Amino acid sequence: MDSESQFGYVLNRRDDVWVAEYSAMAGPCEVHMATDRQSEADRLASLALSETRRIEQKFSRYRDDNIVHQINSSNGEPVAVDDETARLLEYAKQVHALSEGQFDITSGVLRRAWVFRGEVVVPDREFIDELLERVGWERVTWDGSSLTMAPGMEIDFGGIGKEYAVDKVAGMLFEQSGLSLMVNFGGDIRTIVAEGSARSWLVGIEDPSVVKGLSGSSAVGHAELTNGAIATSGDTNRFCIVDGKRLGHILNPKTGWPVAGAPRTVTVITSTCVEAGFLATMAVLSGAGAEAFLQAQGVKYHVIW
Amino acid sequence: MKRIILLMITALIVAASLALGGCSHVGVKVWEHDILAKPEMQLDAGANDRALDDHIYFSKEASSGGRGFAGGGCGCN
Amino acid sequence: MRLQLRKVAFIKPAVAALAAALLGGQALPATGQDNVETSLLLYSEKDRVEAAEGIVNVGKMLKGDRTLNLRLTYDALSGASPSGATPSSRVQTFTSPSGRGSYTINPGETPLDNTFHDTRFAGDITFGQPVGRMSALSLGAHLSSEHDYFSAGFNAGMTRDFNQRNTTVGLSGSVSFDNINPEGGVPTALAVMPGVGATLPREGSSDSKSTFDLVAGVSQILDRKTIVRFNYSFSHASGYLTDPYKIVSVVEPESSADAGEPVRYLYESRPDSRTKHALYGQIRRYIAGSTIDLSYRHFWDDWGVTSNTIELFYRQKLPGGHALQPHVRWYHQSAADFHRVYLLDGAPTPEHASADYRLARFDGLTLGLTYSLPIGENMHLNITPEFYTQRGDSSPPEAFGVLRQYDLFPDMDVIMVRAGFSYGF
Amino acid sequence: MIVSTSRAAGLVLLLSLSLFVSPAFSSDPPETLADVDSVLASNGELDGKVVLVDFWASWCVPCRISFPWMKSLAERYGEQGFVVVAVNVDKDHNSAVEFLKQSDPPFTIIYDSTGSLAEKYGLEAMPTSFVYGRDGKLRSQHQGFHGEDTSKFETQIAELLRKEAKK
Repeated sequence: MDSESQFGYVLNRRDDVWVAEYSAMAGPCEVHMATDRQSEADRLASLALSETRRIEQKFSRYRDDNIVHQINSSNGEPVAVDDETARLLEYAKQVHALSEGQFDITSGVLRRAWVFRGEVVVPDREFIDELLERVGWERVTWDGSSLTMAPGMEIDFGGIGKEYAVDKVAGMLFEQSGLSLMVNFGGDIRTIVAEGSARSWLVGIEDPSVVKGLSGSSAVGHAELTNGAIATSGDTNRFCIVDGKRLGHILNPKTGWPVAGAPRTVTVITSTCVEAGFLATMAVLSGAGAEAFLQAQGVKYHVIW
Repeated sequence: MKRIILLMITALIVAASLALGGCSHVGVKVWEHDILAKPEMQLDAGANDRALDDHIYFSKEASSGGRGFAGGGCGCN
Repeated sequence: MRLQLRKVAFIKPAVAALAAALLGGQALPATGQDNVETSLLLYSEKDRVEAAEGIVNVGKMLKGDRTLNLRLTYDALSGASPSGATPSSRVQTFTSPSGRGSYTINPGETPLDNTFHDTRFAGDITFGQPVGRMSALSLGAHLSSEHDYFSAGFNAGMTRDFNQRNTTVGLSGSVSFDNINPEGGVPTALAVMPGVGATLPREGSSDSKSTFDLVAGVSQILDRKTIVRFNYSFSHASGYLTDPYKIVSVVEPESSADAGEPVRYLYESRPDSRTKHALYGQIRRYIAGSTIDLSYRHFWDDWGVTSNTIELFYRQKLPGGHALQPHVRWYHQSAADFHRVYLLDGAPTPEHASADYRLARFDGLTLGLTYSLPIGENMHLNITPEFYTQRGDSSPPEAFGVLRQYDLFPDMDVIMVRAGFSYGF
Repeated sequence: MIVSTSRAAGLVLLLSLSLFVSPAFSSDPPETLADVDSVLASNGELDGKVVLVDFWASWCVPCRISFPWMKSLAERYGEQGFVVVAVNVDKDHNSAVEFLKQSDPPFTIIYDSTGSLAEKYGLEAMPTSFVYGRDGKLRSQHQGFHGEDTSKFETQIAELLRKEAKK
């Protein structure tokens, strides 16, 4: 682990690609690069690491030195934001409208009322109702460059940030190198294939028997991607049991409750990780209608109930 | 000599005015720039060579100037 | 479980678009809008100046169709240049410009100042910006530096397309501020050149000039294969316009036994302002794979110089992307009003006088041939041997006495080779 | 000196003349896809689709730059009913074919070497593209290709696909 401590990442040769591994965004991160040159892989790995760390530090809700903290502690005062944050907030606003309020970056405070460790819990309905007073993008004033929120409200890029980082890192590395590459942050994946290259990326998928709509995928258990992305919403290990029913950790911002009858996880394959992540979350929020939702979108997907 | 020069200039101005007057057969449509878009039809083609020339003539002759900006090209937007 | 009462929204295209907007769109591939061009020139005048000049030009397309162009020029020259003095039947001794040395010229030879050497470094930068769909603005600056000369300037220009982009009208202006620091100081106009070691007649150590230039023009597409352009350019310079290294011989009058022999030498003197005009017309036409380009320039100024230049290029395409381009340029200029081959001893000294051959009446002819070849994807190489000659009046009517025996405008023959490399990416 | 003054005056006059020349060629582009349809003899293949009619030429650099982007649009939105009809206006058919060989886009190509379709659309710039909604009506036109506008353009196409999704 010498090289890890020195550079922050480990570089290994796997088949015909270099793979950089590091820990960030609360999990393992991998960057696969189709090059023979270790020096190039090294350069790209350090770029990837610094960009990942930059995004993590900027948009993490666990820090007290970033824009998210500034907004969340603004106490009703307007906060002017930089271009990148503005683009994310604009995106959040648009997907909030598109999801008819089901996808809401102000819903993070609701998590205080819930514990998802597989335990039987008795939710505190009064506390949830109290928290709901502090949730809702419609209560936010956003003019495209500054944001004003009622005291007690919080934003959280949890449902966007990691996917954004995956696409951003992949895009940046490709711009820098023109190489075919794959970025995988704990199962959220973006693949790029250089123009003229015949390469495709094989991505293993859990529980292949349920993979639907993977055209020509005779290689069981794998999805073959050229330019594409995979994102998963839900977590088989994060649930609680209420009245004997298993509830996953995705909360409906309108009720403050986990979505009933939702799949444990939804994996979506489409062109960007941001898009895949949002569609996967929307599928979980659709509860029992998850598959109907995904079929209507015409995307490739994988659901674990 | 002066008279010839004046005659030439008059001819040039008349030609230019005709061209600018919007005679319908002068000029081409934007989708007909295939030849005008060729590198060798760019009026500023070989700018380095012309700059070298101009520098020599500037330092060896009493005249300078004349060439200006270019036009034409692919008509692309 | 599939039964849904609510209609399921089809949101994927919108999500894809939002994601694309968030991620800043698709990275677009490079497509030859950026370029690098380098040129090298080797220049050799027979028995006189030798020079080498290199240019690197980088053009870059920026966001929003803005353009940036950077050009760096370096040149070095050395050798001998005619000082302006007339030949004599005796050995002539001249004080070098610094006043610290001297050089001698053998009888009958054209006096050349062989202390001539210099290096120049110049850079210019131009920024272009579209204004609406039909216009473009450009702004630029330049710097140029030699050991005895410094120039800095700015320029701005505007072009506008009309007539479905068949007509382009342009106007550009530039100002330049120059400072000259001649070796040994700025000579007093028409003062006598002293002997070695004597105090030089000096106005000061440096002087300056400023120049204002304006070009107005129009280019017009005539048909699918023909484009013409016309420009009018105006230039006004004021300040120190004299060449501090040039001198004029004062010779014995015709009545003297030594008629035409030099008595002394004066530092030359030119007016402190000059206004130049030029009209330029050019036509380029494509003929079955070849290109023909004909241009004409008429130039006149208030120093009495009038010149006409005709230039013809013919580019013949060869198989495989190769091309041959022969080139002819013919030039003729009249002499400046104050051009004198010599001044007469005893006659009143005029206000301005210069014996600089470049202000004399002469013809110039250039013949060149460019061969260009592709050497890779978007890469071109070209090489141009060129011959340039100046022919003036070797025995002008004002020659008398001993001057009649000598060549008062020796032919200047120059061999040049230019090599250029261009790469678009 | 008088001579020079009059020469300069003549030129100034000429320049000012040119400022008043108006673009006499412009005309309104067709409101429907009828012209494109008739060239394609498409038997209703474009019905109910969002159609991008793009005029391009192999000699036009911005056109060439736009191809990878249009290709990716066609690939990503094809399933939702998005179609690109690329109208080539090269006079030299071979140059177009040569470029298409390298780029190989999944578009319908119309070769309009005589410019008759371009004339009907009254093009004023290269490239120019026209977007038709699923009802076959002209929704917008875009002149030139500017990298920074692509996401706006794409959003618009996606909106048309979504808002008018097949009932």
